[in-house]
Amino acid sequence: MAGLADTAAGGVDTFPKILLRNAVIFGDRTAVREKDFGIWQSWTWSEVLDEIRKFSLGLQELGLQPGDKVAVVGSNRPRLYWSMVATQALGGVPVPVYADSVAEEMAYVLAHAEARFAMVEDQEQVDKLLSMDGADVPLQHIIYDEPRGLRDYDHTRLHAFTDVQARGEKLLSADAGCRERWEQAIAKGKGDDLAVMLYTSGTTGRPKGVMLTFDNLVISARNANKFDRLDETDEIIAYLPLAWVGDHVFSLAQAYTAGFCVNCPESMETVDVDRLEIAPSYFFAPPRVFENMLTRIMVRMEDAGPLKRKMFDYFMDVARRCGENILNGEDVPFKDRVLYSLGEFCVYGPLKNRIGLTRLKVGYTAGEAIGPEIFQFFRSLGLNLKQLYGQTEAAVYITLQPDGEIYGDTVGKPAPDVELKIADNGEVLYRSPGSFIGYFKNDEATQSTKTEDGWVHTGDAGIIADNGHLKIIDRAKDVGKLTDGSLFAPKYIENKLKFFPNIKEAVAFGHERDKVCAFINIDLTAVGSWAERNNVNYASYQELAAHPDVYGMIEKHVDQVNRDLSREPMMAGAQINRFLILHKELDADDGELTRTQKVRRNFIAERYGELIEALYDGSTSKHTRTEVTFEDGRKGAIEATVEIRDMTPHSAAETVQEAAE
Amino acid sequence: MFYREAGQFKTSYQSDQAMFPILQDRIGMAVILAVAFIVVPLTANDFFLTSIMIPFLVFSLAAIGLNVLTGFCGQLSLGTGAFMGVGAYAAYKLTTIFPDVNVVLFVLISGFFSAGIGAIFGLPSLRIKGLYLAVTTLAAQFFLEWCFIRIPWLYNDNASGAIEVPKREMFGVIVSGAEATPLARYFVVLGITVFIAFLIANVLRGRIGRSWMMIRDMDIAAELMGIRPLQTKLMAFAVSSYICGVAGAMMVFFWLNAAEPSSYSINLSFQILFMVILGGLGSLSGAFLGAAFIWILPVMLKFIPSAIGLEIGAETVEHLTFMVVGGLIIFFLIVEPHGFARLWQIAKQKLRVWPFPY
Amino acid sequence: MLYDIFVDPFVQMYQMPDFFLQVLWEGFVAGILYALIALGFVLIFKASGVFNFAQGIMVVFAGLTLVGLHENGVPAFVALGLTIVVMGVLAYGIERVVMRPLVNQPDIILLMATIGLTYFLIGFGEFIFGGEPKRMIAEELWLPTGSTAFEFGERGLVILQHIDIAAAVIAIIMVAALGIFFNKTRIGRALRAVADDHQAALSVGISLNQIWAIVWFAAGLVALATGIMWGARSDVSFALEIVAFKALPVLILGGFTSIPGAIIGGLIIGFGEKIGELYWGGLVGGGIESWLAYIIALIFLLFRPQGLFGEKIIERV
Amino acid sequence: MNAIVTNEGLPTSEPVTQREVLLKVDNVSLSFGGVKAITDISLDIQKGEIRAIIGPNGAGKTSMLNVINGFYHPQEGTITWRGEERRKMKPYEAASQGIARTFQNVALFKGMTTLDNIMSGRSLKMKKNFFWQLLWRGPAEQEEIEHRRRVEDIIDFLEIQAIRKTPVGKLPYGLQKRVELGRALAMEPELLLLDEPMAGMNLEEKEDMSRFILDVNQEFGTTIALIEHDMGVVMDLSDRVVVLDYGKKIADGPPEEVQASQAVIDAYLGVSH
Repeated sequence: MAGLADTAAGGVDTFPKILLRNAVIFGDRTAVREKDFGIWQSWTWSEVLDEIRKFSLGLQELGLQPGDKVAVVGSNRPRLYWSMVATQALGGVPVPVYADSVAEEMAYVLAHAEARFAMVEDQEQVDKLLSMDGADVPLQHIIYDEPRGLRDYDHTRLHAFTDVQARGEKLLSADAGCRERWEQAIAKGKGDDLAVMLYTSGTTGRPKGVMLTFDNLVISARNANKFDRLDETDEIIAYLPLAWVGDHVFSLAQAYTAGFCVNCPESMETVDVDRLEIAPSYFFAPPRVFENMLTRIMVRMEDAGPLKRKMFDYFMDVARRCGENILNGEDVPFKDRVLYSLGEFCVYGPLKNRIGLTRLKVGYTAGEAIGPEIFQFFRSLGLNLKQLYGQTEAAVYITLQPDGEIYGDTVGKPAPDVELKIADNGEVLYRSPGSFIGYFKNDEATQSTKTEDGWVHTGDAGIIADNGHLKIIDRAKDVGKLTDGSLFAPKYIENKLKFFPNIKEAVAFGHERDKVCAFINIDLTAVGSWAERNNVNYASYQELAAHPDVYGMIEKHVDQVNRDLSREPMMAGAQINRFLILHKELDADDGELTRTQKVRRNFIAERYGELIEALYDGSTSKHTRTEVTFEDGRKGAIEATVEIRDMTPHSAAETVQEAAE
Repeated sequence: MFYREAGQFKTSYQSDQAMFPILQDRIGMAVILAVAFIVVPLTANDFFLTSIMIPFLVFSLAAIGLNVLTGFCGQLSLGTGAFMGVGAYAAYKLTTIFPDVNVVLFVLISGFFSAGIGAIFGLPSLRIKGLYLAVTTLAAQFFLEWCFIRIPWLYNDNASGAIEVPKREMFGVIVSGAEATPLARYFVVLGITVFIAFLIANVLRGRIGRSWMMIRDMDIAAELMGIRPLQTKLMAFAVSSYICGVAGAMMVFFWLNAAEPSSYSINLSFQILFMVILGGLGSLSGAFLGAAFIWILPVMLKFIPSAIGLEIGAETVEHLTFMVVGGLIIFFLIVEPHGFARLWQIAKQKLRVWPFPY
Repeated sequence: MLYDIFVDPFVQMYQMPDFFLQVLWEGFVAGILYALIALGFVLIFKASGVFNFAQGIMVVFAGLTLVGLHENGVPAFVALGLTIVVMGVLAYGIERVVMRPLVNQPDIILLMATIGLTYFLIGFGEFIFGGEPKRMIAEELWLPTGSTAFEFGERGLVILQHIDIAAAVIAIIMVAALGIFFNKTRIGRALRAVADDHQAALSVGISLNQIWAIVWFAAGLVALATGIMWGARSDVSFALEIVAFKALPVLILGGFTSIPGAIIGGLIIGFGEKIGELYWGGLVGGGIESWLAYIIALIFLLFRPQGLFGEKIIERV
Repeated sequence: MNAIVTNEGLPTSEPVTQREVLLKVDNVSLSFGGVKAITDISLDIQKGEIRAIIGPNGAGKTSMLNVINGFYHPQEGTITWRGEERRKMKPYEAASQGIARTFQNVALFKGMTTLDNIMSGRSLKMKKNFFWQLLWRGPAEQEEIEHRRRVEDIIDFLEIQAIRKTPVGKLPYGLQKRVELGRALAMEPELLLLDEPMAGMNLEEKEDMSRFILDVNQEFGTTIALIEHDMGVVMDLSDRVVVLDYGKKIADGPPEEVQASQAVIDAYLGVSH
């Protein structure tokens, strides 16, 4: 049974076609579940087809024309997913919109997409859409799923989902040929038709509508299914915003192509419980979800009895030692293997059970870098968690970590059929079957993103490691160049520095300069406890930062970073030449950090201009005076003479030689 | 730890409302039943069956009966012993009047007599609550005990004043009277107990069980929601007394062979009450746990001195047993006033959330 | 039949007034003893809301201790003193081991605990003193024995046992003493404060634990007195324990917290039982004493659920 | 019957819309052993409205509710329910007449889960007898499922899915109040009496509760009579307000008018009588 979807794939290149096929080959398998009214309401593929057909015909009766855009707004509910395919069956284009976006933003998207129809979840969304009347939103019909509170609304433009279905049903019973015509219309659809428009928020400017064809989605999905051996027996839980490309691909494209079951949670508060009940076999979550999970696990274990905690700590040690190796299928000493299986019974098994990942076949995380310790924690439990790199324009998949080839600092190898290259400025470019056809009504943006021959700019700078894995180092626009032309990726260097517990913050400079220099902030807790152990007396941060021993220690760290950099051909030119330890901690109160504790590079460069000058003019120390805001709000100034250290860069050859020794 | 609930989802209300919605519980129950129906009969000796298993089951059933009234409907009763006696005497009269009818049938029918009498004594419960109600049931206890002594018709004018169980067969096997084998008795007792426990579990999760608990938890709110207090309480009295009656009849027919009024004295009432309280008010499994503790522990205690080679007179052992049981009752009330069922519940919860503490 | 129930007993009462008086006296004495037991209940219930089923066994235990000590050569009054000490230790022990850990538990749990206590004391008592009935050392305690017969009417004769008279007197002294204790002493007033409002009592600096120990001790003394009286009339045996249940109907009549109520309730039950048994009991085969008290209480309850001295309860929502 | 009191000194007004009168209380007095709780009060509740009974502490609000509910029997006066004068009835009869209520100090069934508590509201509507209950499989189970569906609608409506299987004793106070509302809704009452539905809640919880009360009124067309101590909440919520003080009625009418009434202001400021 498994893998049936693949063998029957030929020529079935749009979701409506796939639906028709699934209704035949998976007729009685469950396609969708939704926890509603206390139980998991289920629909089989053939029932889903019925639902969609009725709704689709109802839409047709309401006047939906091929090419019409249908906005879909709401949380993960089966009817919202169905409305997308129902739209596609008529040649329309669904435009999922983030449900939590404010009315003004939503109005822009709807106007830009020229949506004539909207399928929304409930009263909240209806109200939002109705409030846009008068703006140039061309909405003609709004269809809602949840009728609560909407009874007394004017229903000339407003329709309940069930009412639309009833229209379709009437059509079906009145006209025998209607069903056939509907299917014929579907058969006319082609793989290169526009399937969906997904608006990306983008860091700057208005959202852009990414146009994806059926081919983009279907081929990417099929490749991904094959890559991770997903088939109709799998279960997934749909809980991420449905306007996000990930959810669209996982919960719709891959679900349709593989034929697996999509489970919609009861509400946002019950996601954890719902996941536990379903125990998905395929699971995606952004790093923060895993982070929260780990925090909750640790917090709860803190409250456990001492014996239980000891057991937990012991077996987590075992897992850390050999869990990942066992998962990767490597050789592990017999004793560890025995201990690990004991741990599986006592800790890992129950733990996976509690977080609802017992049946996990493969899990992915992406979006931002996941903390290595978090990643390792889940993997050491025996969960096949992997990272991927993707974006809306690629229909998600650009690179994937294959089973057993997991490296914390890379995002994996190119996904099947994806070509990858690194531009001169370090930017990652790809060409894939998933590459979008363009931004809707925004040729300018399309041209600057997608080249004539199909290469798409990701906007991220990266390098391809020797083993063929892609490593993302920074946003491409933040990556600069030294005057000698070598690549300078400040965040990459800073992250490497911050990897040392003694270093709390680092700011690297070098763009359009002849060498790389860095400010360093020591971590008061870590260095403080080091000082205590080594009988180093200090009265303040400033004093500790200026201590020669501390400088010595940091120097070693910087040297280590340089050594690492020298091993990477593209990065070897950007080793840290000189550094200083700042006399004060970077502080959000002084505007040096954002409130989310991110370094404000330009502000710092301005504020400590004379220190930067000193770094580049070769002096060995510099006296400086800095205005500060104390915790109680008083202002003051601190003065210090900051020492500057020179470093000797490692040459690439030297490192190779070392390795040979 | 053993509970792996991930992936156990319910797609219908039927399965969501099942008696044991968790797979592991279903397995556990199946194992217990298999032990009771297969392992015990195959391995146990006569002593174990007669002195431990049969009385344990009889008391469990009685405790279920009292639990319905006290644990689920919140009405305190001290008359359990007498209601059990009514069942015993009714079954005895029936089987001596109609010797040819199946005795098990009579045991089951005898419960209706005690249900009727229980309902009559439940009438004051409309106006009387708590300790005051205990007086009503005490009146029942002493009045009925008096009846068992003073009405010779009830014991067929036996000179001894006791009822002696005649020999009765079922499907060709002797199940009651002195000649019945412990195994045959065991199966009958087990069958009846499991059967009634199952039926009552059904009642408890439905409308009627809920109405009892409504009365128990907040009688005024229940009444204002349309629950008729008298009807509901009387039903609890009747159902409770029925079960106790059946247990009482089983006690004499399949365990003691003969019984006199003092067998159904206030002490029996208290014994059953202890089982219910220590087992856990409002829990069926608690009834079994409580019965096991109150019945089996003293039996075990009697064997401990000889087992460790101490030469102590039987009487002394008896006294010590009283002390130990009394002491343990207080101990467990202090440790867990909600009974063993709660202890099990806590343990189960711990196992479910393992390795987390909550 | 109707005649036997409604007419004959009254005719008999009229025709044999001496017998009727004798019955009344018997009822009075029984009532006094019931009242004494009920008093023990009331003391504890008033202060801690615990319905102490162990009061019955405390009576037995006190009696047994007294007799047992004497049997082992302790002079009677020394034994009496020692018994009082034993009851004090027992009260303290109960407070520490049973009551304190169970504070704030529902009534039924506390009730059960006292029944557990009963079991323990039965086993303990039998273990130490053996299970056989014992004779009370009435003379040794200078309690009067013998009887006085009064002539009544023409042929009638009413016999009063001296011990019964003594019992009545002691009961009255006991009640009076308790009344003074409650109204005139600091601890007594504290006790009443506790009965009214635990929080308030705590806030004026009264230790609840102390109070409870005292109350249990007082109940122990009452039990001792009851044990002596009852033992002098019959024997000291564990069968006495069952009498404790009689206290329940007494309390129903008198109210759970009222000392005069306990006395009056005891007397009503005492009279009712004796009269009922001797004039009506024969009609149904006798022995109705075992349950009549409960039926009286039950009928009473249906008409006045709050007891003789309780306040009317208004149900609130 | 004109819904408006025209006693001198009391605010009067014409009703906004004259609707069918669901319940009418005429000249009712109630006392407990000589203490007068309610003195000669008349008021009516119209079908489909939200009627508030407000007043300072001890004004006789809850007593009034208990009279309407049939829990107390007034010594004087009559109560007319759906056009018929009501005889003295047992408390449990109110439920079958279509009156449901919540309580001032949450009166949930502590030993049960949220689900069971709300299911208990369906008790009157469930009919399968003891025999079917014994068997469970079959009619009893079908009936249980059928009512479970209705209860799940209410759970969905009140957004308490996450606590469906939690014992109510473990819930925070605000949620308990919500469950209690759910339980009353499960009875599908014609008249819903709410005794201080927002007592002890924080502002956010109060807002939630107000929304639910309005939704109940609009979605199900349930007539609601509510008692509140807090005047502010009531004003936004109710169609008409009656104000009690010391067991007497001092004002009756639309919120704005009542709010402006001098008698009411005095009562709330505690001006002595």
